Amino acid sequence: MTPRPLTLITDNWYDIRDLSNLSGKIEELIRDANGPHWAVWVVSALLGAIGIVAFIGGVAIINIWIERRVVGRMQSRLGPNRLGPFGLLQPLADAIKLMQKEVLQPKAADGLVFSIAPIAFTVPGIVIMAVLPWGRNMSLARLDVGILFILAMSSLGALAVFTGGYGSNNKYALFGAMRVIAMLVTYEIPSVLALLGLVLFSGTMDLADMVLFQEKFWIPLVLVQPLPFLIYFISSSAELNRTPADLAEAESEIAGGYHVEYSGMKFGLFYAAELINAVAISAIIATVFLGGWWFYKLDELVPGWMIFIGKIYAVYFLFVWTRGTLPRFRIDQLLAFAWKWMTPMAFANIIVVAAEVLIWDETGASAGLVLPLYIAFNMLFAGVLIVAWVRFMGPRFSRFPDRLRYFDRIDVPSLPAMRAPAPAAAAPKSGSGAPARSASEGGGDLRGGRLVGGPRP
Amino acid sequence: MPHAATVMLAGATVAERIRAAVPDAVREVAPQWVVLEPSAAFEAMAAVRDDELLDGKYLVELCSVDQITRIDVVYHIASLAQNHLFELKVPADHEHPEVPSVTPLWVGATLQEREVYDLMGVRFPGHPELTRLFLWDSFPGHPLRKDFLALPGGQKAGLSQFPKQIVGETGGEFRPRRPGTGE
Amino acid sequence: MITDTGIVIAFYVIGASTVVSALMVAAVRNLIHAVLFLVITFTGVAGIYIVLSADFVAMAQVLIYAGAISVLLVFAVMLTPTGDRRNAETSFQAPALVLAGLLLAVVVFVIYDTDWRIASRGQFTTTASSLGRAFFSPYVVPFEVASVLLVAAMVGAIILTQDEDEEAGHAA
Amino acid sequence: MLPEVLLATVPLEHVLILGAILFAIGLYLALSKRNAIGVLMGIELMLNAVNVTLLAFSRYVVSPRPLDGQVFAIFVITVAAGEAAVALALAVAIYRHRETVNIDEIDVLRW
Amino acid sequence: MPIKSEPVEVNIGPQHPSTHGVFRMVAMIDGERITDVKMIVGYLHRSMEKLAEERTYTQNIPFTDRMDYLAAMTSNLGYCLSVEKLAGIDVPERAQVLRVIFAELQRIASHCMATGAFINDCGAWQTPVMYTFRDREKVLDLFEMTCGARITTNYMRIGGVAFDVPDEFLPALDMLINDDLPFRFEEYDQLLVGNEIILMRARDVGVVSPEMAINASLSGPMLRSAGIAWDLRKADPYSGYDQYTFEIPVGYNGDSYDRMVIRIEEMKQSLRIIRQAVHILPGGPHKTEVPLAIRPPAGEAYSRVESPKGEVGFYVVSDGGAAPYRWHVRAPSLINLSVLKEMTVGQTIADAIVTLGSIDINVGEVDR
Repeated sequence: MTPRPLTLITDNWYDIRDLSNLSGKIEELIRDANGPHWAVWVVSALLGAIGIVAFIGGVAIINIWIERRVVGRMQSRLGPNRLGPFGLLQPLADAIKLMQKEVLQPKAADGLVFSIAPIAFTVPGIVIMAVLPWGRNMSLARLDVGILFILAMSSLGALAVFTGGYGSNNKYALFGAMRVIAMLVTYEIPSVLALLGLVLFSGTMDLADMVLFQEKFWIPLVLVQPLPFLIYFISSSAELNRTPADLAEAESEIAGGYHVEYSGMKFGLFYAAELINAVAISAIIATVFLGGWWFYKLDELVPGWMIFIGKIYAVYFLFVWTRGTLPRFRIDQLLAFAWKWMTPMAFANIIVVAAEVLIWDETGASAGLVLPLYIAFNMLFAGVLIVAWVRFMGPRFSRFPDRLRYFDRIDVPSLPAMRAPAPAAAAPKSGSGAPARSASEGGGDLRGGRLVGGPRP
Repeated sequence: MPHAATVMLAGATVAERIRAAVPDAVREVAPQWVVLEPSAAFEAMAAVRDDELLDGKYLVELCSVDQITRIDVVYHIASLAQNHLFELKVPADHEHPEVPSVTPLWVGATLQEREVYDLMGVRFPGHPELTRLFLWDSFPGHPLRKDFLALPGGQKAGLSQFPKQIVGETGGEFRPRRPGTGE
Repeated sequence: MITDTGIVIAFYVIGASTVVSALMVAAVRNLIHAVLFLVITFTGVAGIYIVLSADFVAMAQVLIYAGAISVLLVFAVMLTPTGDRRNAETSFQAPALVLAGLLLAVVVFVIYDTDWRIASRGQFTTTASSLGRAFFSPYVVPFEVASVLLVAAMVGAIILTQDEDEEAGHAA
Repeated sequence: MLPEVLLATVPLEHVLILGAILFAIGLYLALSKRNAIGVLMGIELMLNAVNVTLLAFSRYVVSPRPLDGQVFAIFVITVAAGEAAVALALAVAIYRHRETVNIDEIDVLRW
Repeated sequence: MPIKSEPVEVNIGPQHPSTHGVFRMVAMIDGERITDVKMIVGYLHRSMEKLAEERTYTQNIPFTDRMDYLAAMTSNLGYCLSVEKLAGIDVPERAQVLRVIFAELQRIASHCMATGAFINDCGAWQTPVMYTFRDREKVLDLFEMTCGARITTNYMRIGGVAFDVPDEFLPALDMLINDDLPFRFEEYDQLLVGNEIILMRARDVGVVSPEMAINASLSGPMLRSAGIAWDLRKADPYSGYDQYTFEIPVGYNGDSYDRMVIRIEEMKQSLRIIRQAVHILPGGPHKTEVPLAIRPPAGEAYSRVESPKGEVGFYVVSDGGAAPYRWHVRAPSLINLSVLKEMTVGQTIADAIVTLGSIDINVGEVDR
């Protein structure tokens, strides 16, 4: 490990900048007490797991508060500020409310599947956290196939959503589940290709190595690869069911989507899972695009994992920002957007990145010369592609001039008298399609001087 | 050229245009409106709509007035191009009012005719789906009629004083009981 | 140095759970439950790959089988009539059982009969890059042929499931 | 990834037996299920069993290029994915023409 | 033989987050497409026309607030104009100008509500509604300052207006229409009119052809979006509208997007009118003395006003008594719904919700 010149606190166990020292110290203790070989593994795994679960627990609560406050501020209102200072106890109140609510299960629902769905939906979000590098050598599992592991886990989410929709035996829920699966599977392809571009450029799939790559070349990958950042951000916001793609629980259309039948803590778990997945995805973006714990030597002074959490919440703010402002896509527009724009852009991007890496390796040029050149080219390339898409492939509204016409007096064009759609001229007295509301249906009448029965079809 | 302000056409001019198209359609001409024969009402309406002078392509409004002896269905028709407005009335019998539906001529009339049927009880043969618009089907009677729930002495009934009604005896159509007339 | 009991325990636990969930796929009555148990089997098999230290293949397995093929199966079950969703057996059940048993017996005998030349291999870690290099050194041609096969499969699947009107649309 | 000397503890035979069991279950599924999708599930299971044995050999047996087993396993996975797509498309197409997906009733070759 | 998907009946409303009030739409859908739409109204029916026959002319004014409760002022104005026409009462100059000011302020408030709710139906998480309601609050504060009520204002009387404006009204109005609202409407233009997602969601959704618009007697933004330049303030100038110069925004192809942009433009035109009105506000009485139980001569009158929803008409028949013999209201929201079926059949549910939002109905007016 390279020696770090600017170390204020020497490398012993209470150096909080890198908690691996702590676990290293504990391993030493076990070896001194010559415990069994596997005990070291178990202890370090437990330490990492406890760290992650604590982070997840804290995040699930804090994010509810952050999201409601930030979206509130965007809508020029205050957001929760009644419970506790600045409304900090509001998420706690929500959690308690959800816990004491009765968990209903529809009678004909598929019990086993119905209760497994929220758990299966939460697992990917938590498991992804294990692979992320929180500090220089502080990552629970330094998998050699880190990014592939992330993709595999996030692809499990689609199935969990289906089990939720199918299990609750409700027409709307199944409707929502089918929509969401179509969307998730469609948006998996652009996100895989976008990350492939990054793997190509940094030459490794291990996330910790990627951060070291960015530290070595002293540049966050978002500058070098702007297009994959855009593609991954949009496709992950679709995968997380967040506006502008929150088709699943589009209240104005089908009410509630796949978690319409859930109540009590099961719904709470679905809600928390959404937040945890959002944090997991923003953690991935922070690691891969913004250079996780590294920030131009800042990680000497400030603990690496604090920088990392700062970056996570920077990306998370982006998600909340889009949620607060953008209206929702329609399902077919969303899928067309994925197939017609995102996937071809991702393919084009991979080709360009491959060419760049090839040039870099063949010429063996120094990074100082090559990287700025690549940054400029990639930015230009992204801009050209976007403009080209908007001009040619995007929804064409050219035939409707946007500005309105203004008249200072009435002007009605003389139009031919329109033949209304001729209903059956000699329709029988009670109208052709006599609806089911015939008088014989009975119902409200003037019994006992009280008007009985409200308006009914 | 459209008039500066909407002109209310006089009954005479409208009547003269209608007689030109459908001779025996006009029953009576008043300064502000024209009363049509119910039998020839539909042809007169069609003529009014397609006449180049009257150009009644825009049905402003359709409602009904209960004149005790008869029920008038009032049509306000306008021409947006020439910015003028005129009024036609079609009288109908008070007990079994029936006026031909104008939905084949104006689509806008569908909901308004259903409202008139619902509140006044005027039947409109030719209407695609003549059912009640606001009230539920088994609501007895049509509230806007003057004789609806009339109490002794002809004083109009407030909605809260409902006389007792024996279910089943009068079948679906609830006939308000008039004490003293025995039925 | 005593070997890693952790890994050995892991192997037997994951192996047992995989076999049990595979049996459940056959035994459970509802087809959707069968698909879900199949997904559990796939992830179990991925666990075994990790124990055999084939990380890349394990991740590929989870991504492709548990992520994509299971969704494919679920869609297929949803599209077909609900009447057929009972996980019923055909009349050929008993002979199938006997056949499978016989085959199992033969294979087990073969396993114990031949003497495998076990390589006394110590550290065996495959990195994605070494696997990638192995892919391209002798197996470049199969790699390209596999991609052609995938494209053919995709086109075939789309054409097979086209509605009449869509076909008419294209034909016109 | 995990330091392990597996040799002495989990003999190759156990892994192969696991593969064989999975293969037998897959075969039973493929042969006995009434629903076409049940049969496809059986086939997928058999392919997985083959993969397990391949990786076991690549991990244990002496060979000049030990990674070939994994390469071959990945080829099997890609082929299985393609095959699953086409097979399910077939199942849906059959359903559309014959109103059923039961193997018993689809035994007439003429459409 | 395509994959059979049996049509599903979906109830949208009456307790649906995006219908505006208790309005119920039963849609038969096949997959995503709507095959048939049936409208069920009447949940808010108070039979005002029957009640009005038992109250004096002045007692009927509060009914008009509660019909279109988002545009109370314009309904008041319509009813007072028809009674004044029937009884031949002339209205002092100051009252006429005040009536124009308050009618236009009410138009701004109603259009704010309509635009916010429409974008909310497109799926934005209540953000635009918060902004448009903030601006609407400022207008309602002015109402509260003059007539004590924010929504059911009951401000206009037969022969003029109920109260004269307090002293602090004009400076507050001046500050609102010159320093505050113009910049807000610029914000709407930048945020909403150019927004690509709204363009994609609202373009070509709920299209009405000019012939169908006239034949179905639509009015207001529905008619103007179809390309017909018809506004009662220009066609039949009432209450002194002919002295003001303003323009009517007209759309091109009658889709939901045009209607939204027209409403935003109309708000700007209303600002122009209010500025001119404040400029020429004369002194003098705010009301002619009219007996409380006025008995107009026997006869009938029909007068109409351009309300934010369309043409509100009052057909009043009097038999010389203290109460109107027949009191009929032309409700633009109800008549604008007659094309709902033609607009939504064949589209998806999401589009049907957007179309309903763009028609901007007010169930109080539909059911009366």
